[in-house]
Amino acid sequence: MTDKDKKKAKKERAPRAAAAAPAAIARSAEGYKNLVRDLAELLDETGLSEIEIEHQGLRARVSRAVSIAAVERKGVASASQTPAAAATSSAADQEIGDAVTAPMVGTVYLSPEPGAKPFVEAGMRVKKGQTLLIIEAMKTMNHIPAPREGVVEKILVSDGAPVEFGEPLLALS
Amino acid sequence: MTDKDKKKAKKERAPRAAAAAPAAIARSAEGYKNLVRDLAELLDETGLSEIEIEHQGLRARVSRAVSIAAVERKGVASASQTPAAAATSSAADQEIGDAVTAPMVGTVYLSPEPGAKPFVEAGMRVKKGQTLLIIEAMKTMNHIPAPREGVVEKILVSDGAPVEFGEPLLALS
Amino acid sequence: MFEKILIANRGEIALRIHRACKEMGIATVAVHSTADEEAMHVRLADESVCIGPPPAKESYLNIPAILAACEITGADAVHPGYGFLSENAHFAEILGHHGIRFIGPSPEHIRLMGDKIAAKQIARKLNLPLVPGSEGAVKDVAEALDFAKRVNYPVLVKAAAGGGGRGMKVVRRAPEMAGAMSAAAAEAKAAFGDGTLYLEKYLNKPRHIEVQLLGDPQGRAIHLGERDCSLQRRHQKILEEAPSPALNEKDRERIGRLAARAATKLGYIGAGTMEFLYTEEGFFFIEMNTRLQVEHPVTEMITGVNMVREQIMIAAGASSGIKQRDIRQRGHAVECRINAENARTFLPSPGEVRAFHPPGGFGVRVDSSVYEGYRIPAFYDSMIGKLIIHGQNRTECLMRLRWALKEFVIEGVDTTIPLFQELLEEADIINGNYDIHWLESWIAKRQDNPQNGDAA
Amino acid sequence: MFEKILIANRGEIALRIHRACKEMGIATVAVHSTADEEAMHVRLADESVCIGPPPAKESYLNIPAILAACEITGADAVHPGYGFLSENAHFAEILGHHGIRFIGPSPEHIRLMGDKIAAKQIARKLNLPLVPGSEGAVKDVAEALDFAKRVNYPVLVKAAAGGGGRGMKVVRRAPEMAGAMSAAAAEAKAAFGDGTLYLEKYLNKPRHIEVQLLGDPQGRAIHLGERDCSLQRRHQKILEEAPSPALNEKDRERIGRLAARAATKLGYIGAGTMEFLYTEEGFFFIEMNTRLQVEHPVTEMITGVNMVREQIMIAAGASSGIKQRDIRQRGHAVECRINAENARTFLPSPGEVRAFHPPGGFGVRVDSSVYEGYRIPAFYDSMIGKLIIHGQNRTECLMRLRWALKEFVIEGVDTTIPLFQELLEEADIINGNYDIHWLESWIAKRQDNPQNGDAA
Repeated sequence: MTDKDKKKAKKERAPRAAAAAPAAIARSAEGYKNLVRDLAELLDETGLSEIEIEHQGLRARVSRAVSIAAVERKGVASASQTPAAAATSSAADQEIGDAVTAPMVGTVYLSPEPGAKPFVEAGMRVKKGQTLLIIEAMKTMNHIPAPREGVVEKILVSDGAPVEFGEPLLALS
Repeated sequence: MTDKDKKKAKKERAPRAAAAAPAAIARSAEGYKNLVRDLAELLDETGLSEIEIEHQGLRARVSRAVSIAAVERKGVASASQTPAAAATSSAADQEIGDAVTAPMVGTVYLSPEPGAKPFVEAGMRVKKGQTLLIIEAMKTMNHIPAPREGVVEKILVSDGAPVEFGEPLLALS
Repeated sequence: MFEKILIANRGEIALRIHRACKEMGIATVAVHSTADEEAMHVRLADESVCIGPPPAKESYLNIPAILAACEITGADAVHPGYGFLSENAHFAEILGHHGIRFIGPSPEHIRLMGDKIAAKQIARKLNLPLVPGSEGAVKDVAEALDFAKRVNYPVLVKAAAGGGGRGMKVVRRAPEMAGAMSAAAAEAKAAFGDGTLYLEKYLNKPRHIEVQLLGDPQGRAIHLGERDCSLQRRHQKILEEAPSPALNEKDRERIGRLAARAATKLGYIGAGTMEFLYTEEGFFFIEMNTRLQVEHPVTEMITGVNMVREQIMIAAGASSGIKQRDIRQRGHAVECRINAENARTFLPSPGEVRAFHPPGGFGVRVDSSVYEGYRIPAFYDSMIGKLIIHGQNRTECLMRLRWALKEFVIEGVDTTIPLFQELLEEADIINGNYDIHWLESWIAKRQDNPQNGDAA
Repeated sequence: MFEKILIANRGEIALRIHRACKEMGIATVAVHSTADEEAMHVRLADESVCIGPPPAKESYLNIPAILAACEITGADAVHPGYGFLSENAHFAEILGHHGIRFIGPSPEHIRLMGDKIAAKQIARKLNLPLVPGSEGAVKDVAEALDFAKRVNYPVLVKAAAGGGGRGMKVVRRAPEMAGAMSAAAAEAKAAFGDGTLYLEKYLNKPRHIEVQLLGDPQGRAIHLGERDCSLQRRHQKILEEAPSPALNEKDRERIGRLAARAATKLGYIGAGTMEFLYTEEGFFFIEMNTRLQVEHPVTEMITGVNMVREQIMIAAGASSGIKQRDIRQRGHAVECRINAENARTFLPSPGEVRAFHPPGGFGVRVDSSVYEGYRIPAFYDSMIGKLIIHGQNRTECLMRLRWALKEFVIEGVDTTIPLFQELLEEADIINGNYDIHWLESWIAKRQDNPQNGDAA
């Protein structure tokens, strides 16, 4: 979903960009790559065409010839009003370490029936194969099992929310 | 004329890219190559057009020209067949240090009348205001005067050739 | 037929002419200023010649340079497009002297219609309706009342020496006449030292309706229906449509036939447009344009007739072969002029086009010479393209226009696209209920109330 | 009318449907695989739902996923486009069970026409001309000669158990019959263990002519003229045009009326196409497609009818209101399928589109979902757009096509644009003188003679 990704990208950008203290970066072999990626994101965020940073012996400059995907921006504007998108954006906003994603399109139910206790809650340890939640599609209740043993870190969807294929459902640590 | 500029632009690009191989980098034989490869990949990944990194005496800059002018290439193909273009391309190919350019569209004549001696020849010293050649437009013979004193380095157009506005006629040193 | 046509223009119309030539197997020469070296039509033309520096008077209006370009390229005809030299009788004449065909009407017709007073006299002779006016000065209130009675109120009292609205009064009923006249005379006397007055019928909320004409080499003219160009800002048309939402079939037929008959009597050869003001009381001739109009595509879309091709055919002396009975209108068309201007302030916005993605699909036509990476020069007018939409009817046309505007991407410069998006939200536009003053008063209202437009 | 339509397709047709919906004030839902997240119609649609991974059978052919997407978005109708689920009777049926309208004909009609043998039986009942064949096996040479005499030579001797051309012989004159039959029988016996033969009329150089039909909710069908789709490579249409350069007015009228009458008898509701082979001896029904065709725009261009709108109207039970007498053809239209393929090797060329500049102007329509920066996925078919040209006549149309192809810029991937440029140099194409075998034999000749094509 375009808007979702878009939002994700934007949200991610801020903290990462803030963390872009150049000195720390050069330490690791991969350091400059992350720096460049951060700067690239900053370019997007700020609309600049070039950024140059120099700090404690490290200097980096990135620039971008101008944007192509203008259609994108227009598309995003309209797509951002979609109900499906709205319903799922809260989940999408955060970084998912190890998320269980929706294997199908449908409506999520967190408990076996209305008013019942949810299948799982944050902090709960689950076994492999244990039902995490239900996705209803075509009047069929599909039990979504835990792919492995672990602890539920966070539930990323709300009861009754529509989900699309590949959407993060919950984080399992 | 489009193709002319294009050629010039291309010529410039090559040396710049070559100069971007920072001699100081070579800590290990393959080291900077890998760095450049990594940066090239980062360019792709991030969509940047240029990255410059300097760290502990090592500086690297990579850039990639974007493919803007698609129309251009097509246009060039047709434009290069034009008589006017063909007539002037030999002159246009070289850098003109201090050229006298055509102040009008028309047909060039190097001598006052057919068979007569040319007004000027390469190596000849001319005075300011002295006729260099004639441009015929609308059945009128327009004498083109030397803008200043100098020596004719080279005549850049041939007798009877069509010229457009701004086209280099001869080089004056 | 011509072998090679020199296009003495720039921008979208130069490209439009180039394309028409290519369809007819005719070679093209683009002439251009140094500012237009990278223009699309220059790139696409078979040959191109730089004719001068950026200022139009040294390039696109430079007759000797254009003639010289004809000479060195061997072009046998010149298409002047619109603007620049398109209504320059002198240019048409000189070309003729050099044996080069001017693609347009005769110099005589250009000259005649270029003189607005002579044009009105001719129009009267041709039985075209004019805004009724008193024959010369009015002596007294009685004469004025007489005139007003004849042409119906409201009437306009105008200073013979006047200008700029001074010495001008609208009289809506007979009792106002005496007061208005003495006030106007006093004003005129003070401003111009001359209190002479004359009267004209006052047109309350006129629409701008123009009729597209084509006169064949035998001097038989046909009409291709009307265009409604009432949406104007500072006398610049912004959006044009055909057919006019204000005319019924009878009026449409009547004004078309009237204009075509007048053009035939005139012996007019080539494409031309008669412009009228239209109110409930009828049509009133304003002027005749002796060239292709910017808005010709709306006529092309509903009639299927290729206007530029017809111009070229006629200039070559070939009969276009189209008869009045062949002209059948299909559907509705709207043209939006896409200007590189801020949609709210109308400040020009030259510069590099950083992204360009025109809409496509059924009923969508984009005439534009812009491409990604193109730099819009600051030397010329700000129109960078036209979005022309065709639909089976006016509603489909406007609905289609709405998504086409939304899909149209131009980045790097401001454009008037948001203006059209705003306009399409207005009930008056949707209902076709506008006159020549509508747009300016809407803009004035919008400026007083800036937050209204922010959504667009 | 529907409130919200789910578009169960991708690429240019998804965009085409989206645009038609927007014109009708209908909200759109784009469903897409993970490979199409960046697709233009996904960006433009009011809502979008990712329904699965890239392989079509897990996404665009995934009926449960599409149904679930309808449920979560509340779409009240599904437009299937062409390909994918567009001729899947089961899908149409399931949608019906869920109270969602399938924009297409009834499941029964889809099923009937999907079974090629049943379709031919129905066609025979509907008096549609079929390729004449012997009723079952032929016993002996005498019977075969009898058949051939009845249908005219040449005839085709075919093995009843056959396939792949084995046991198949063309008989052009009576004296060849006995020899051909014994040879074919021997071959068939050797290959399939069964020497049974049957006969069919052999069509020498047939053209592919198809008739566009629209059946209204009351079951009255009209035809919108024919399309000539003879230019094919491996049974894939490459270029289509309307009207066919091979038909005269009488034949055109006849086949159109025949097809429309058959569709009416069938009670067919929605858009459909009857495909025929055409030779000098007449039309021969092949099959009926119960969906929108890729090449529907050529019909739209000459008739002015918005096919997708009509489909939606009919599916909603609204009468489109178009009568046969309203259908008037204007001019000529050609469609070129722009595939991301090498124009010589036809190898697919997925990847990033680095420049995209479609041609514009009068008579030019581009239906494409591509934009600069878009990545063409490798999972689906290679068609990335269609260039549709309309002209006052076939000559103008082809001349216009020529410059439009030249102005069309797509960089980063190979496209078939150069193929069309080459084709437009061929006298047979210019003259409309081609049949369904022409393109393949031209390609074969070109490959034998590679330097010929290098200029293109």
